[in-house]
Amino acid sequence: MAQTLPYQQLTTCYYALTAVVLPVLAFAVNFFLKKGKAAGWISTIAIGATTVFAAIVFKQQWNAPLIHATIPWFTIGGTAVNAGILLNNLSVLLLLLVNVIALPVHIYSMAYMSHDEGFSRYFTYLSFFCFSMLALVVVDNLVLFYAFWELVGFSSYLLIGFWFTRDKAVQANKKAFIMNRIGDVGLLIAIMVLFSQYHTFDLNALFSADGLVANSTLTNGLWINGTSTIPAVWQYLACAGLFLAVAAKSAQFPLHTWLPDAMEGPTSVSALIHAATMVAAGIFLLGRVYPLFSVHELDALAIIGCFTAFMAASIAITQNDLKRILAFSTISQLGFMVMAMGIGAYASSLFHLVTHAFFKCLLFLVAGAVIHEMQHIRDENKLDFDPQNILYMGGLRRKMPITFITAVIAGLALVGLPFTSGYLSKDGILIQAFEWSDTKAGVFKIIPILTLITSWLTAFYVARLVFKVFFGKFRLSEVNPGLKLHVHDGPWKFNVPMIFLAICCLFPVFSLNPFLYEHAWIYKSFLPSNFLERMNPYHTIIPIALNILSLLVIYWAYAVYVLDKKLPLKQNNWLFAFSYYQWYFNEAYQKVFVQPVLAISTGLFAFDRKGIDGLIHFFNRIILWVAKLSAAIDRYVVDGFLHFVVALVRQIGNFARSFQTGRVQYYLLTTVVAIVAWVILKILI
Amino acid sequence: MSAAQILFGLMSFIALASAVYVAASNNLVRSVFMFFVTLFALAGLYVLALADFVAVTQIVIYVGGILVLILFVFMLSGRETLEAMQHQPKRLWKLANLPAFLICALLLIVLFNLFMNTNADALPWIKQAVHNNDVIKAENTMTENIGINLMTRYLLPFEVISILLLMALAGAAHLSRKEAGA
Amino acid sequence: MNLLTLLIFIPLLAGLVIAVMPSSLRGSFKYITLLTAVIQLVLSVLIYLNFKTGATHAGVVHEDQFQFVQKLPWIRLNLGGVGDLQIDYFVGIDGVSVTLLVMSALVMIVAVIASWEIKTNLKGYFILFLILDMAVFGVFSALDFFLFYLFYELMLLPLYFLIGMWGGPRREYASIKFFLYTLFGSVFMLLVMVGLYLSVKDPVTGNHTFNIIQMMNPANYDAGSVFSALSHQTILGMPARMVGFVVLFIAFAIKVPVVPLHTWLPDAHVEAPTPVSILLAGVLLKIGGYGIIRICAGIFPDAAVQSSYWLGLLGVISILYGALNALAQRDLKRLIAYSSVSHMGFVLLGIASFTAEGISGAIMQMVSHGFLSSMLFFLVGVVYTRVHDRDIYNFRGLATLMPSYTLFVVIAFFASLGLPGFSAFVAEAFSLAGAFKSANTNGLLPQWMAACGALGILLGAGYFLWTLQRMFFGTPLLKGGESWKLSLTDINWRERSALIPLAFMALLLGVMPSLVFNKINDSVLLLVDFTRQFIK
Amino acid sequence: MISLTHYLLVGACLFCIGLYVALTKRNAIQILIGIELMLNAGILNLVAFGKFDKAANGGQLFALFAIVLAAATTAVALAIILNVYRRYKTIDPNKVDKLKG
Repeated sequence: MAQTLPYQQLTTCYYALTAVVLPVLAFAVNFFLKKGKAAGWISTIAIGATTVFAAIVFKQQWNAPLIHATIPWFTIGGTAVNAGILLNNLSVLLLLLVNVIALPVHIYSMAYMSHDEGFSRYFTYLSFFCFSMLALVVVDNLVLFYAFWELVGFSSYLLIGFWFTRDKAVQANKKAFIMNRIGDVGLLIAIMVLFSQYHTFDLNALFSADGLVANSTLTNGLWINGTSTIPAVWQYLACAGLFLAVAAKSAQFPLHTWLPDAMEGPTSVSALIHAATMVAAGIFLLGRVYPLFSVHELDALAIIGCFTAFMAASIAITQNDLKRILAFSTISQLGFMVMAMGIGAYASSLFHLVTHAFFKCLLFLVAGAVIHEMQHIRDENKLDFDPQNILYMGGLRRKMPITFITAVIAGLALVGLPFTSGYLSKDGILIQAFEWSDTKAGVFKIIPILTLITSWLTAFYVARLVFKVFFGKFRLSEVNPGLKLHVHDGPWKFNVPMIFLAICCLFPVFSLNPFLYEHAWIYKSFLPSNFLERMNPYHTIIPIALNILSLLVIYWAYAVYVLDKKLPLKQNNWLFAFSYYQWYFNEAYQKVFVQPVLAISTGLFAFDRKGIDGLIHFFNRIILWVAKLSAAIDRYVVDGFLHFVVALVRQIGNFARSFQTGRVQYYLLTTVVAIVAWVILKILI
Repeated sequence: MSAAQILFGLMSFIALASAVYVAASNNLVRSVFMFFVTLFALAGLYVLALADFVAVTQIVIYVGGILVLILFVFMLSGRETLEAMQHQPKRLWKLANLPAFLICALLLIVLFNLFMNTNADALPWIKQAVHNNDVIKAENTMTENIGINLMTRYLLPFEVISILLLMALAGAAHLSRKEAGA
Repeated sequence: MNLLTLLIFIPLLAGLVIAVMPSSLRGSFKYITLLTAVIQLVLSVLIYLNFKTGATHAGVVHEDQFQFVQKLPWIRLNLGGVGDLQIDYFVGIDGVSVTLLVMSALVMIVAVIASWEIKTNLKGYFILFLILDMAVFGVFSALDFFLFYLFYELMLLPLYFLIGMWGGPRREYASIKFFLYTLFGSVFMLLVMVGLYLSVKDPVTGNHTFNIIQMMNPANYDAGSVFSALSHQTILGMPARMVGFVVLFIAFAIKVPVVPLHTWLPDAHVEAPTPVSILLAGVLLKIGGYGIIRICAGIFPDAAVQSSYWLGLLGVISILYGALNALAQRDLKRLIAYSSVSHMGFVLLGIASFTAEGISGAIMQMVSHGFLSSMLFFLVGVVYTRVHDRDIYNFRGLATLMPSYTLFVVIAFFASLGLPGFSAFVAEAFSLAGAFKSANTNGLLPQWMAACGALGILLGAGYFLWTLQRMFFGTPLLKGGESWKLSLTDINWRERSALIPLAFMALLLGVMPSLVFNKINDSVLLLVDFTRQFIK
Repeated sequence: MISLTHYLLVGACLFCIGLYVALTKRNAIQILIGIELMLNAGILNLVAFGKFDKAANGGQLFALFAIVLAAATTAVALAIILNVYRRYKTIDPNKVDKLKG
């Protein structure tokens, strides 16, 4: 380390560094070992050790002054770019969170992927992802941040397309990467704006409490930072770029469509990457660059977050694919977090990030266990059906009790009922949304209401999912009587991670008071120092109203799906279709972006061939024509002249030779000619 | 128009016409004879130029000498030689003769131009002679005067020419002898 | 013996050796060439290691700061009233060229390895190859314009034959197109060269000179000469210096290539045999960028700065146009050719910014693209030699058949599309950052150019990923059926030995960009300083 | 009165005709005749001018000399022609192209 740090901090740094490096070592080992079952253990042990280190770092660093250690990386022009780690509450929290989620998923994966041909490849990718993700949360400058940001996307690409012979998977990972690339471009532009304004990439220097960003102002359409002043539009652009990055990674409107498709990857991957960690990176980024956003930009964030949350929830209620429901649920919850950032509920947003990571990961693991059993049924009976379709499931609660219980806990946490972690984090966001809207007018009044509706929608789809999967009768048997059913809970590698995560979904992990989010330790650590705990009616009314109505909604779902009461809504109306087809975003993007770009590219290629090359060929033809002309000139004029000269000389020669014939008469003639010529000359002159 | 002028035109015409015939004819013998006609016509012109002695000499030497000489050659050489000598390309106007014709015509034009532009009768020395009355008149007899001048003023050329004649005679005789040893 | 001179002329020596060897030994030609390339790599690495950094070794406009200099009088002619004709053998390197030398040497080795597939007329092939080799190093180190031009032209000829004799079905069309394009550029370059010669006088000897470094010093220009900055001469109504710059720029832009002077490139690449494609993309395109930095910006900094907006615009157009065109391709090689156009657009954009970041990024991009495009073309060659087809739609699911091959393809593709950790990322990011910063620091380029350039990164992801999806993933399905399946064996040790160093270099430079930046930084700073004085 | 110019013109005509004959004929004897014609043209001029030299009679006397010389020339020429014919069996001067037989 370049700077001299106190011993304590130095060891913390080394621990953090070790935590980052271990997965990449596992990756390297797996990469070169190629085949073998050892890969799973190598990766798992690595992540286990990393978890230990991360825990130590967390313990030492939580609520401690930040550590920022750098070494010079390279110098370009006058700018020295450093590589280093920045450990503050945010990064150590994420560092621990990622590990705590990744470790169960690793264990779970060893069982889940045990029969797959690409077992070692899977763990190679997984270790690489862990490395990228862990590095992303600790790096201290924007260049490295961008690098790992994109590497996270890349490992996600690899993992989504893990079964690369499946067309859907490959198209999904392409889509995911390109969507993420849009965000990357946004991030890159934002980085460039920041660099051109502040001439540094250092996150700490830029975004710390009294950093460069905090000290620059937006006035009169100018963005002023000490000596450097540029039009404010660049600040907007930077924020827009950052927002694009967030939207891409955290699947916010308008870049959310990749996440449902990403469910083509192995379910354990979805649990780790597309539910808990990578998608949280967007929120993490918002947390890192929070000081940059001005009030209006935060409002925009709130609107988009809220809209995304509502849209995704509305889609989730009609989906039949188990994983897709969860994917839309993830989008919806991420929308909550973004909205929370937008309304200034910074602490709640990050708190929700943490709690969501646990219960959503758990839900995915549950889904994985269920799908695993469904695949088992499919392979055993040699049927052809979609093992992820919830319409085929039902009544699994008796066969898979552990799975069922953990699923219920996670589901309740997702709905946000009391005694779960979700209650603490989500209700906090809702309360603050109402408080925030008090200070606003117009369209912003809708936001908390929309959030409420979204919460109820959440309750509905969660209930629908749980009831469809675990209650009632096993519907596949109704279609195919005489089905062999060997359905049971998974092995310990399934159960232990699920139970662990289920425990993490309960309130004691976060707050000893199950009703007051203000008492959660994570929440408290992220509060600005000037935070005043304001007790107003919202704090009691909203949770009560919300939860009572949620319970009603759940009962309604129970009535519809378990007791087989008629749904008051018909399934074939346009609203249902609108929801079922995910608001037609995919089709719209295909029509509005993909096809035009392809058409443009085809057109440009035609232009290249016909236009530019045509021009070249036209010139070519002209040149050829000129060449032919000049060849003709050459032959008939230049050569002609030459031939003429030659002939002339020859004639003169012959003529002169004719004087030397030895013929006397010619001599005489010549003499006479000469004389006559001379005389004539004499006369004329 | 005086008789002299008529005679001059006649003589000139005969001389030129026969000369043209010489030029045009392919027959050697005929052209030789036409050549003598030319010589006679010229002799007439000499007379008109008041040089009767020269005219007589012309006839005697040319007609009596050269004519005889040429005919002699023919006759001495025999028939074969004559035929060979008479052998001529048949065509009258060969294209190859055109340059010669043109150049001759050009020369003629040049000479005409020259003579017409220089009035020969107005030359200084001729005017001087007329003035000094140094002009031969038709009534004068110049033979005697020629003889005196030949033996006095022009003695040296006369002698030189006689030696030349002798050499020519000897040379001709040498050349004409039958192949002996050569 | 000067290392640089040795580096330049070793290929010539090897070429002579091959020339005198009988054809019965043709099997050994490739080993001789390979040995030459390896020696060159060793030499260039030696040069790289001994290359001194620091402000006193920046080079660029200071003749005495160049390193590994060898300057010998070459042609001296007393021209009477005009003075002496002074042409030197003058080679030397500074930060701008040193990394390109190492890159070229490595790419040469890969090209030689790729030459294993050449089966006909080996003697001619390797002799031409070695001449090309020599010319490339000559161009990168020549500091006398005449010498530079000589090497520059010397490159053209072997390439023409290499494409025209060992190329694909439309090779003649392609080679003539290539030849005419580049000749078009270099003929005009000749005119400007002569103009410069007549304008510049060596302050020591008082003769006119071809010395490039002296051409950079405004004080060396004859008052009243064509290219003198003070005399404000015009050619066809345009300032003479601007005309000179534009003409030189066009010559190099053709090489880069810059849209709309690029159409020779896809044809030449598609028809050229693999090793020649590698050389074309890996080394020769860099000569364009190098020339723009060294010659255009060095000799005509005023005009370069004035027209930087247009340079940047052309760069952005190249980036986007090349990327969009790549998206429309069915032929894998053509796709990669267009991607080269797109990637080299970053070079132009970076240079046009005239910031340290931009120019460093541009040089980095040249080095990086040297490795990556070589790798890409080599990879295309692998499939092509096996089944003689490159149509993307004729292949499917190659990942199952050729896993190692696919691994390298994925590495090459992702490295090319700018995945962090690989060199292209650093290069493109800093080219763009430089372009962006330009608006703030020197006001040459508007920010939207950099923003649009960033879109190229997105499109790059588009065409590469689409290709991966279509060609490599999914269930195997080949146009040629079983026979293709048998021919499509995974890569062998020879191919690996070519690919691994390239992939390794791309990774190394991505992780440790200081390997390049440390060496070039002083020169770049000096160049930026030098040009800054011309910015109004 | 016959003027001097008339004689000169006739002489010129005669000279030209003689010249033409000398130039074009392929027969040595005819060429000889052509030469004689030219000589005679010259003599005519001498005679014509000789009219204005009553005392010295230069014109007439040189005309006489010329006549005599012409005769001598003819004699020698004829002798040569005969000799040539004997050697070459032709008297075309164009075909006689060897200096030594």
